[in-house]
Amino acid sequence: MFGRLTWSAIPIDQPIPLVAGAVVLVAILAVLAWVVLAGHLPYLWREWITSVDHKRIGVMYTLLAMVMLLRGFSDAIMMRAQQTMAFQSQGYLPPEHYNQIFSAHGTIMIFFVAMPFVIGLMNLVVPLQLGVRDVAFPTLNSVGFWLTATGALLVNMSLVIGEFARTGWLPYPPLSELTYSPGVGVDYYTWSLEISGVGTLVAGINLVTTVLKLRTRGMTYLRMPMFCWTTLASNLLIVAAFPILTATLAMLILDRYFGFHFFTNEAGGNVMMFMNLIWAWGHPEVYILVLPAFGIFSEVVSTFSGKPLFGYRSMVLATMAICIISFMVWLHHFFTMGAGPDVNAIFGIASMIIAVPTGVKIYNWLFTMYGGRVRFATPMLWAIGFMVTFIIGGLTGVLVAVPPADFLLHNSLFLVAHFHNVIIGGVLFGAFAGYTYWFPKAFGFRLHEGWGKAAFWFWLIGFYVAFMPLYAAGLLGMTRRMQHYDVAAWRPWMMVAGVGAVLILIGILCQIMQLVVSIRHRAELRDRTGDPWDGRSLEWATASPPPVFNFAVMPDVAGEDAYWRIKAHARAQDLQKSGPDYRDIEMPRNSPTGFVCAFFATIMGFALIWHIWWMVALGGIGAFATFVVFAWRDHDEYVIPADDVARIDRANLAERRAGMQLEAAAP
Amino acid sequence: MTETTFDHAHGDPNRLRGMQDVVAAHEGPAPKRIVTGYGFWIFLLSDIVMFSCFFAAYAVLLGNTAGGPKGSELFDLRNVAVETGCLLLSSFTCGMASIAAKARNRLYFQLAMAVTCVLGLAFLAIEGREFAALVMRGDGPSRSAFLSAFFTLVGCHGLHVSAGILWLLTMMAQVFAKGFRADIERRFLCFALFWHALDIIWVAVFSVVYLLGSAS
Amino acid sequence: MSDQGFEWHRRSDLAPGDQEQRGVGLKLIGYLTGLGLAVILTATSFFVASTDLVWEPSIPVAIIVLAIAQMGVHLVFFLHITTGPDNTNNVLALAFGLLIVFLVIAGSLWIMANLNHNMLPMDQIMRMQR
Amino acid sequence: MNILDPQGPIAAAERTILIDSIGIMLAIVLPTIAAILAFAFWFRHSNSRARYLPDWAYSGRLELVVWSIPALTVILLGGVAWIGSHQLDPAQPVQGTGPGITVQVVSLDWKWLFIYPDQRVAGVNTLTVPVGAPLHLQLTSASVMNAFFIPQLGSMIYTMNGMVTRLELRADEVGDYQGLSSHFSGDGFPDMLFDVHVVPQLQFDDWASRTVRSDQALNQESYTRLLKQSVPKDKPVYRLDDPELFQAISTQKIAPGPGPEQEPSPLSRLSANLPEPICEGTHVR
Ligand code: HEA
Ligand code: HEA
Ligand code: CUA
Ligand SMILES: [Cu+2]
Repeated sequence: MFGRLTWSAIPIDQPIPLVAGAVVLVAILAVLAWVVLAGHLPYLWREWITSVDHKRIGVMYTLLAMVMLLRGFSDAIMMRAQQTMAFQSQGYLPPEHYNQIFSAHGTIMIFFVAMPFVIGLMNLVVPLQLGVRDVAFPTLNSVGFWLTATGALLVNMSLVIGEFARTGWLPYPPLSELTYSPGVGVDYYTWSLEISGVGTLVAGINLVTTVLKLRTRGMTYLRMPMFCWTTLASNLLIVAAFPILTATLAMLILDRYFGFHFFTNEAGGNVMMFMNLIWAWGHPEVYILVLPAFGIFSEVVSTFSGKPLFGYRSMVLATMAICIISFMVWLHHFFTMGAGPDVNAIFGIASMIIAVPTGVKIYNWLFTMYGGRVRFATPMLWAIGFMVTFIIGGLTGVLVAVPPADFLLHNSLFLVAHFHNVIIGGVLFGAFAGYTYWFPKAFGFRLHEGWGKAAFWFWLIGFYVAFMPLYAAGLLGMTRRMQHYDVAAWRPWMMVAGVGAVLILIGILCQIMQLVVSIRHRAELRDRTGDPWDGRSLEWATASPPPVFNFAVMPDVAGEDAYWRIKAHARAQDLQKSGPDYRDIEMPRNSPTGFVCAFFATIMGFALIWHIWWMVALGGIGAFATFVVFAWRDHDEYVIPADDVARIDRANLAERRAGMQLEAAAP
Repeated sequence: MTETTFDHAHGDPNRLRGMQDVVAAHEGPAPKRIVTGYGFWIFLLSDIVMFSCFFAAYAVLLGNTAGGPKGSELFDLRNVAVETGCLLLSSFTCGMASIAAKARNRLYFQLAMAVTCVLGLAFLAIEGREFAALVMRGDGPSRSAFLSAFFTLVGCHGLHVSAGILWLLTMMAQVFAKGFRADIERRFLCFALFWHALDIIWVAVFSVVYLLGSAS
Repeated sequence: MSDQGFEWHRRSDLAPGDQEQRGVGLKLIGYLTGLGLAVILTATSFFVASTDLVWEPSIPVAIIVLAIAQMGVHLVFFLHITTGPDNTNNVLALAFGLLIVFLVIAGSLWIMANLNHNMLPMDQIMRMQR
Repeated sequence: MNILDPQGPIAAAERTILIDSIGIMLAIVLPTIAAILAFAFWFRHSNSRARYLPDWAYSGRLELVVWSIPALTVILLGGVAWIGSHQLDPAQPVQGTGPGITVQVVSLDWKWLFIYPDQRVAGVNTLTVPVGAPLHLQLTSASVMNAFFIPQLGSMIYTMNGMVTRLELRADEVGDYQGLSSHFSGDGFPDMLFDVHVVPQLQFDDWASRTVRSDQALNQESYTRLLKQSVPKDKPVYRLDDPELFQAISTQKIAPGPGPEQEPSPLSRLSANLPEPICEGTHVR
């Protein structure tokens, strides 16, 4: 009846996951109860859960990322604590548990923190920057989000029901084959990634189409803000790379469920092919994450330097070059597998070549600051912190791209330090910069600067204290994924790294405080102008938060830095006073399709993991029925009459003009 | 904000020389038909990338028969020729349905779609029979890595065809119930793209898997 | 974003799969040509594979060339992909997709061949040397 | 285990490449970092002495510089990578005293088996080698993937079932070193440490001839015990009965390791406070 699922799947004897799971469960129930009792459920359902508005979906993606960030961080701090303790002893985590933790940490951080964070920001901002009303496929957008959430839910379920994979964030066979991992852990991994992978693919298709086909009048390719370009590149990578992940995991699933022999030790399976295919996805994946961050920094650096981006065309070229070259380097993750020297050298050199366009970007940001008026608001601090930190991570990346050096450093803590250096210093700092920068646009009030700066400094210093020791430990020969160790020389470095993690924790607490304080003081932090940073692109040309339709009248664009020009123009001619010609606006209707799909996907995923076949069928039929019902509906749009548009827009304009005058009065 | 400011474009330092008309005149968001079709096109490309992994796996595992049968001992080219004929003709009839849809002719549309459906089902039937025969003989996918790759690649194409037929039936029902409305026409455009793309993938399948497989 | 007032000549691009406005007859001829070419190419492929008229070692090459030709025929006559300016985006996307397909397949085959060659168990190496 | 303290030519060359590469990159990375901080500081909003160039966004000459600096660095490094990859190809023989010795390495769950086919001896988790002699290593795995790594001798390499990777090393100083597995392989992974004894040739010969008379034999039976998942407490040595054992393992004539014994869920075994849960398997005596 319930397949492999029995009571023994609940880890009664393991206090840590059980308590953690219970706390999360109670928290969720409490929030749900509050929502229902306070009567917020209809509001949530109408305005968020069924929403197809790209801004709402963007916010939900980001929220998901932040919640998962806390989970990923608790894993991280447990690992750091274990490694400070487990010198010549077992520490407090047995290997079964430690191995689950680093696997879950990597998986969650990459798929459910970094990915949703950047996708959320792209969703929120790109249509605004392009001057349009929504993404290309609003309903699909919601489906994509909810499928991602399904994946995250499944991963977290493994905390209390069963176990998670103990095979690392990329489950190398044959360890991940049924023979060596008979439990449900790997199945949790594969199914949550297959499901959320579909969601990611949908988001990718959506954003590529949005950038290529939905730009406002006059927004030619070479006038798009840099963030739109990096969004395009990143999503092209998603569209091209995620199917590889899907196919590779499908092969692993076939091996595990139906006795196929793709990667088994038996019957001619070939484990090297897994590594080959998974990295053909995995390497582009890291650029999927970092390219949007590059875009965010381009916006931030130019805005806070009060100058256009230096070398815009070089930037575009560099972005597209990274997009293509990132598909030609994947072998650098397995130099030590024993390929011939020609192969190793060619892939090594190809990897280094990526340093050229990346370097160009760094120098262009540098020259953007040259001759500028640099304001050190929080987003700019993140940007400068990023530039310095990322260069160091890039340097070590290029170092491990030299095959003979990698023969010593592969799988060492040096490598772990490399990728945290680029991921935290690049992706996460970028996400935080974008979060602070666009927060007022999404919610209509700014984040508290003091707490933001405190968070920045704790993060920056904490990062160096936590990860520089790992470089040292790596040079001392320490490999990754060590549940315990006996080498005395490593110990001091582990202790220091532990302190670093605590500093980062303080940084995170500052961020949480920042959010709390900002919400409580939202009246003072209110952004009335819609343009709190003196921005340059179109998202600042509308109210904060923007109306559903974003722009009452779609803007015309006459060059780069569209809003900057409009502002310059408006100041000269006071153009904004002339009443525009308002028309009816057609907007997509909200739809529960995404949520319902994800509901059935969750059932199906769970049932597949536990081999509950009748439930699989139930989920499958439900999902199909949802599609048919969705396909059958007649009206997926509603019209906002011109009068309403005019009313809303005039109110917004009046408010914004008042805000601007206030600002002009108080310099 | 509404006045057209194209004249400013001439001062745009980033304008590419010699490409003024491409760069300076962007007309704004594309109409829905183009947006939908393009989005679906991107999806198809990603689907093809997925197939490329299965092809790569097949090529790599081709020799890993673990003592089991090789391709040349398994494949019946006559069968494959018939399958190919079915799919090719169905691509053609699908094209006929497109013409009928443009001409707003429901009868011909339904007729062409029905023929497409029958041809697709015939294809699936032949493939199903081939698979069943192999499994009966003990040469199922768990026999060897080579057979795993074979069943996965060909089976994945078969699954796509099955999904295509479900979609086809839905399209027929929708046109029957609602006629050629703009949104239904868009869906049909996507369906036609999908069906033709399956045929293209089949060309690769029969060439690489069957023809090359039985040659080696 | 609506379809109303959508005029074909005004846009500088087309949806993939769409043709410019043409009569039913012309379209029919297009599909028929495609079908004819595809049938010829398919038949040739099968023929090449199953006779020994063609020089043996060149058979795989011939089959692959024929397959590529046939995919081209499908793209042009069934999917109406052209090199016209109204198809730029469609062709660019296609080119990107094909580049990735090429990189994945060629890269994998190259890497795997190299690895397999370097890692044969001892006795297989000896068998090869014999 | 310090990789900056190499004890053989391979590790020494790799360390040199490592340090040189860092040097080359620092030469342009440090000025870049300095420039970032300097520009940010000098052009701060409150500095009225700094020039403000609100429209300065393009300079052909700078653009050229910006592309060529990293490009030149990469060309230099690329040369290093190309030559280094070829000279330090793990399968590339190293020179040394004498013809050298062949060691066949098998990674098991969770221990290392070293087979000396010519000396007809074998050992678990100890690798004894003569100083200065070329070491011809052939490596395979009896179950999941691992990576063989002696940090002070250089070049790690994967071990995989059904495949044989090759590694050529040399140890130049007598002494005791540590080796480990540097690719995660399951619960007992951190215990896959092994001792490396680099001894004078005479002492090696002596060790080999003593061991070959050992009353413990490595044969089908004792190998089957090794195949089971366990972490050995001690480091036994054997006389080798069957010199073809390695071939049999690497060509899968002997079935790979069986994996965990408990079916199907290892959860029953999970218990937070068990001191060393993984050491309960069979111990090699
Ligand atoms: C966002 C994520 C991200 C980014 C941006 C990068 C960027 C790079 N990475 Fe990294 N990498 C990872 C995430 C990332 N990586 C992860 C997660 C892993 C490990 C996965 C695992 O095993 O679990 C990994 C592993 C990894 C390996 C495998 C090592 C091993 O397993 O042994 C290699 C090897 O080549 C590598 C190389 C590079 C290179 C060359 C870059 C380059 O793009 C860096 C380019 C940037 C610069 C160089 C700095 C700026 C440039 C200048 C200032 C110009 C001048 C400088 C020079 C010319 C040097 N990375
Ligand atoms: C996006 C990717 C990402 C991120 C951000 C991190 C962040 C961190 N990681 Fe890790 N890590 C990986 C990806 C990532 N990691 C991967 C892929 C692996 C490999 C796994 C494997 O071996 O298979 C790994 C492995 C790994 C190890 C190696 C384990 C081992 O090999 O033995 C360690 C060890 O300490 C570690 C530590 C940390 C620490 C201390 C952080 C810290 O920086 C913690 C960061 C904390 C947060 C990110 C929380 C942030 C902020 C908030 C919650 C604020 C939210 C609120 C508001 C904004 C209002 N990580
Ligand atoms: Cu992996 Cu040989
Ligand atoms: Cu990489």
